[in-house]
Amino acid sequence: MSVSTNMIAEGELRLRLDRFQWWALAAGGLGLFLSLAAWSLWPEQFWPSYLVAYVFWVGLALGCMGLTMLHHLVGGSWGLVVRRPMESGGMTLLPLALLFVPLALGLSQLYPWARPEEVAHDPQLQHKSLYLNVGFYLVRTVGYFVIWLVFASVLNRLSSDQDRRADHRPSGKLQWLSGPGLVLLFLTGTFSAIDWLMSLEPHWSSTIYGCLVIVGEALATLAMMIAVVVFLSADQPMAEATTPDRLNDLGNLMLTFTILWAYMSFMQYLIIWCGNLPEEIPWYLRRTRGGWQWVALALSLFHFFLPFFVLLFRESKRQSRLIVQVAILVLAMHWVDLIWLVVPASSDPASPRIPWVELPLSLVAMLGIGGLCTAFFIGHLKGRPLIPLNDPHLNEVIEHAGGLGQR
Amino acid sequence: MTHRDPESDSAAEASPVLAPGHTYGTVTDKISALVLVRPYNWRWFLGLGVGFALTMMLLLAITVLLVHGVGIWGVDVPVMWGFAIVNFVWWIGIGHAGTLISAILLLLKQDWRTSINRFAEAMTLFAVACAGLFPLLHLGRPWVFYWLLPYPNTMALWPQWRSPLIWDVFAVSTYATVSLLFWYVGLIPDLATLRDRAKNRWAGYIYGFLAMGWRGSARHWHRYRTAYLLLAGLATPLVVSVHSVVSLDFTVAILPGWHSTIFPPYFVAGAIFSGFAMVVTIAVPLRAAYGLHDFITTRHLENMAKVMLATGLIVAYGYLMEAFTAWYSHDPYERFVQLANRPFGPYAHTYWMMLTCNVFIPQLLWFRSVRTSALGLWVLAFFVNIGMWLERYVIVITSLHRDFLPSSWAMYHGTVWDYATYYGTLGLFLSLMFLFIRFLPVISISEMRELVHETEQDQERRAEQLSTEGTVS
Amino acid sequence: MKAAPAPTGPYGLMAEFDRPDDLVEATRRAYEHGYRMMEAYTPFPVDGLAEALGFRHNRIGAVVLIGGVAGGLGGFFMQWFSAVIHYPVDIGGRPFNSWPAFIPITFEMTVLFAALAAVVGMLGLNGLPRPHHPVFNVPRFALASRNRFFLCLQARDPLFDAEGTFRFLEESQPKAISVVPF
Amino acid sequence: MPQIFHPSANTLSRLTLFGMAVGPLGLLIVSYLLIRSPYQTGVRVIREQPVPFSHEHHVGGLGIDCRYCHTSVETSSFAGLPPTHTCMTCHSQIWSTSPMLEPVRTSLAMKQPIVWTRIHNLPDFVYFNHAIHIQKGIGCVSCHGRVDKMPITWKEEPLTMEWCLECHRHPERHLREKREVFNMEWAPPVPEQLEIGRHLIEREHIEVDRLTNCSVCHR
Repeated sequence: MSVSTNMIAEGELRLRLDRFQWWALAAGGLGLFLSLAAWSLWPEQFWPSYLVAYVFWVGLALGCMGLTMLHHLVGGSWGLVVRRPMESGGMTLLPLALLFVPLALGLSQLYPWARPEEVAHDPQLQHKSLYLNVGFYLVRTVGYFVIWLVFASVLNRLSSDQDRRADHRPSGKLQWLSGPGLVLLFLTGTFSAIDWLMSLEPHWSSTIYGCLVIVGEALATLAMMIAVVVFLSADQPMAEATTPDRLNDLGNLMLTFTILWAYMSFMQYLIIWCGNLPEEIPWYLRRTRGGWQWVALALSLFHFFLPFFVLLFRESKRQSRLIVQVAILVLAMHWVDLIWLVVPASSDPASPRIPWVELPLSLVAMLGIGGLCTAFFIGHLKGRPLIPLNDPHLNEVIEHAGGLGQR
Repeated sequence: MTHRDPESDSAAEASPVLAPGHTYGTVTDKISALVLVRPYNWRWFLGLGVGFALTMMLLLAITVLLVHGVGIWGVDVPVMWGFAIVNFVWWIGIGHAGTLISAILLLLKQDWRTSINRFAEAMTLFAVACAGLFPLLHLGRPWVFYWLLPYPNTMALWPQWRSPLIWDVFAVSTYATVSLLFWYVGLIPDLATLRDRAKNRWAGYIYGFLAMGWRGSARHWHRYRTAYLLLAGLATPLVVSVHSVVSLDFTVAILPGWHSTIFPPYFVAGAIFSGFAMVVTIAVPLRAAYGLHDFITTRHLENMAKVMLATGLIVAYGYLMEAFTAWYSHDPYERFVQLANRPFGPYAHTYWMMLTCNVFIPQLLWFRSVRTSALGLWVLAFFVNIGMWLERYVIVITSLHRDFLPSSWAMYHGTVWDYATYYGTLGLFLSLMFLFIRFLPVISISEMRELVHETEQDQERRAEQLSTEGTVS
Repeated sequence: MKAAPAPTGPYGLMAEFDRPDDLVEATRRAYEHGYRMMEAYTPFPVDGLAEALGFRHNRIGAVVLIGGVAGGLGGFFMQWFSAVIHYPVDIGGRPFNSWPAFIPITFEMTVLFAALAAVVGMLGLNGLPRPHHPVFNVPRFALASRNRFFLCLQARDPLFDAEGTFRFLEESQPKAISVVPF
Repeated sequence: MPQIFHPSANTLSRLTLFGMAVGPLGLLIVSYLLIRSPYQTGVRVIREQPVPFSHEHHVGGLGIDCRYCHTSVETSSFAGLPPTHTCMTCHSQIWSTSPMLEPVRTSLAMKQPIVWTRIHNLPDFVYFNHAIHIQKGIGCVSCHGRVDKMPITWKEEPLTMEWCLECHRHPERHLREKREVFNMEWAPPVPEQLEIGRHLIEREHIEVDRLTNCSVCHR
């Protein structure tokens, strides 16, 4: 692999990126416009859809940050090709922070604890109002974004610094920062999952919930990064950097997180199923009846079994076409997973139904937020070398790549 | 070749996984000499003697137990799970590091595993053996232990598959079997080395018998490597499943403080945490006593310290989530256990000691100077060992001694026999460890040779690259 | 298996090398020359050596897969049969087919049988245990588990003839060549 | 130290491994067979009694009804062993000097019941009730075998839990009309037994599902 070029997207790749960015921007604009229309027409059905799409894209941004810091800590050749896309992915938190503003308007539509008339009749919610109230919720959310944005920009700035320097001081700082950063990210990720998702059903709680959401986000991020890397590697300069070994490494990571996701999901289910307590089991009753059981089955088949069996085999991780198909499947199923987590929340556990009307709404919101984020992501990615040029581990990684395939 | 790379300022370069200057021959000779040449010395006898004496105490405690029943222990309503379960979970947890180090690090291609995997695996086996004793003894009638297994009996009865205690039987016995297989398969080439180098006729027979006629054929190595890698791939999820199942013993019960969904991952992390602490506890004196500084380098210590830091933080996250969710859920029972009884109840001192050992002290591992100091790390690992025992004590006792019915609240204390059994298993563990050190290679010889080979290749490649870069510029 | 040749002749010729690369090179040469009945012996797994011998696919993966599938299906069937068919007992109102509760043991049985299949398969396909083997008759072969690398061309190969093969081996410049007696 | 083993070691080591794999399996099979053999269950094992009482003679030969001696079998959990007086209703008249019956006469004189060696003995944790079995139509033969053909009484069935459950799971295979319960010779017309059994289950309100509940026998 040659490191002689400056690795900035040029030529054919640049053209493709420009085109994609334009389409994404157009899709985002259209999606947001339609979302606005949907909101005015069906406000109650719209907010859960918007929340699903919003958490999907925030999750990807957080996953990018987390995996970047993980790579700074443990190294490994897998991170080399995805570091820059991940850094840019972290920066999409900037538009996402703005996109939270409409959500803040719809809190009372989403959360039972934000509806004073409901709280008045519910002693449980009155007890919990110390934590679950609109003001504190917004303060916490602002706090998460401040922390995330500070970390995202520091990660980017130091990484860009490194490109221009011969010594490894920025890399050292990055490594130093990543330990505490990861701890902080894990905590804020957990609490944002509790605030945004778990409190949709304020009577229910599960200690693994934060972990479960974070693992799902990391898995989706890996899938997205595989798709991005394969997209980029169709042209120079990334074509040379993306070897089957790299895809293999990323595929292995995706396999690991697929297993972790299935493990945590199943453990939560098993414990609550065995316990069968009235304050816990309704959460699953809502999600395993009235059509939702088929969604749950689809999740276990296509969020776990199918990717698991495909990724189990070495050869399938080394073919870019196949692994991209798996990655897109995982991304789609992550979206279905979020729908499964969010949408049934407001239903009656005795007779939940799949509200099919929300499906197009959800697609519209996905398009709007996703288009905007993607456009921002590409814009950020275009301006920088696609590979961290002066990373101290770069040489090591290149050397290692030769030996990897033989094991 | 002693060519120094100009880029070699990263930590990985500064402390290699193998001290320079070793060849295939020297690693083979040095490690096999530990078994074949080194004469018995007083230190070894002293260690074995202490272990043996404690093992005798264990046998005494077990005999008394068999004669009198579990009444000699401190268990009684409402705390019917006392030391036996605490010790079981503690030992099983320790038993996690060995197979995990071997398997996961092999899959992750971490070459620093090579010099610690063998004795870590042995540690796993011995720890699982100690762990297995406790539930069996706790049965009350240990001699009918086979009732736990599904077999065609005249009562036409089957185990209760919905009970996590039966899951435990399968998980622990599978884990013991797979760990043994993994360990033994790893040992085969080394047993062949010992067979070929044995001076003593009987040693030759015994090692030769165990080596099964291994002759290092290329085709054999090919299948061997695949099988070993697949075993590692199987062992990794197995390790995770075993402690998850152990955690389900608690979570499936609907007791406050037990019925918590974070338990499986947090128990697994805790197990790795305590397991690595035990590896450090053994590795540091071992390398001092046998001069293994070349093989167990500072890099190993630092890496183990990093794993301990990471898993310790996950454990702390588990404590935090339990406490927060208790507060958040507003469940009065959960709140009482998590926010009143544990931190401020009659066992508060245990709880705070646990937090000190498991959460506060391990934060020192953020400092590189602590991570690279053998003595400092050893002391810290000791605290973790204690802390993880206390964690299980807190979980088991504080949830039981104040359950839903205040009229049956009571205190629990271990009796002399509880302590005798616990220290007895420590002795059993110690004895087995000392016997292992004496009779089997503590470091994988064949993998060490492979490491020498890879190191040489790396150096050659680096030298080549350097020379070509030189000509370009 | 063909019947062993007359016990009077040698088992084969064995060349000894210092470096793994030399052994791989010599093996490749022998294979290209047409030798098939041969085996290389090393103190640790050497990359590319089995391939140089013309050995590419081992069947361990398939064996393990079969073992795992058998263990998993068997494990679930055992629980399902005993809890649903043979002695259904109502415990705490849970369904007879409590499949979530059956998963842990199903998983353990999958791993157990796959692991047993891996070890038994590895030993079986390798023809182990075999404590006695003609190659051990060469005294220097003890170094095969230390720091030497051996290539043994067997007498049952049609191309084998004591002198010609000896000369052929010499061309690879081994450290030593020894006759392997039966 | 090469070649330390004789060629026979190859066979030996393989046999050892084979033994390690097959040995436990063999042990399992042996114990399975042993535990169901008369050695463990006592089926058809002759036990010495103080008086060699022959059911063959009394039931088969003389045609005495079961209930003549086992008086409480229809109403109580315990079938009842006859007091010495019952024996004496006849044996004060016939065989009154037979040395074989000496223990019976002693028992009467000393007012001490005869101590029989028990043949059918269930563990204390099993609750068994004769009455319900008789009332619902389980023939004596089903559990005790052809007592009318036993010169000295033996156990015909193993009385293991497995054996009990076989009938509790499928009572239709063994039920008979109440009038035939004490009939030693009644054998079901083979193809119709299941039909008869199902009919009786319905008529007698036997809830088969609950017959295998733990608390039916373990109270």
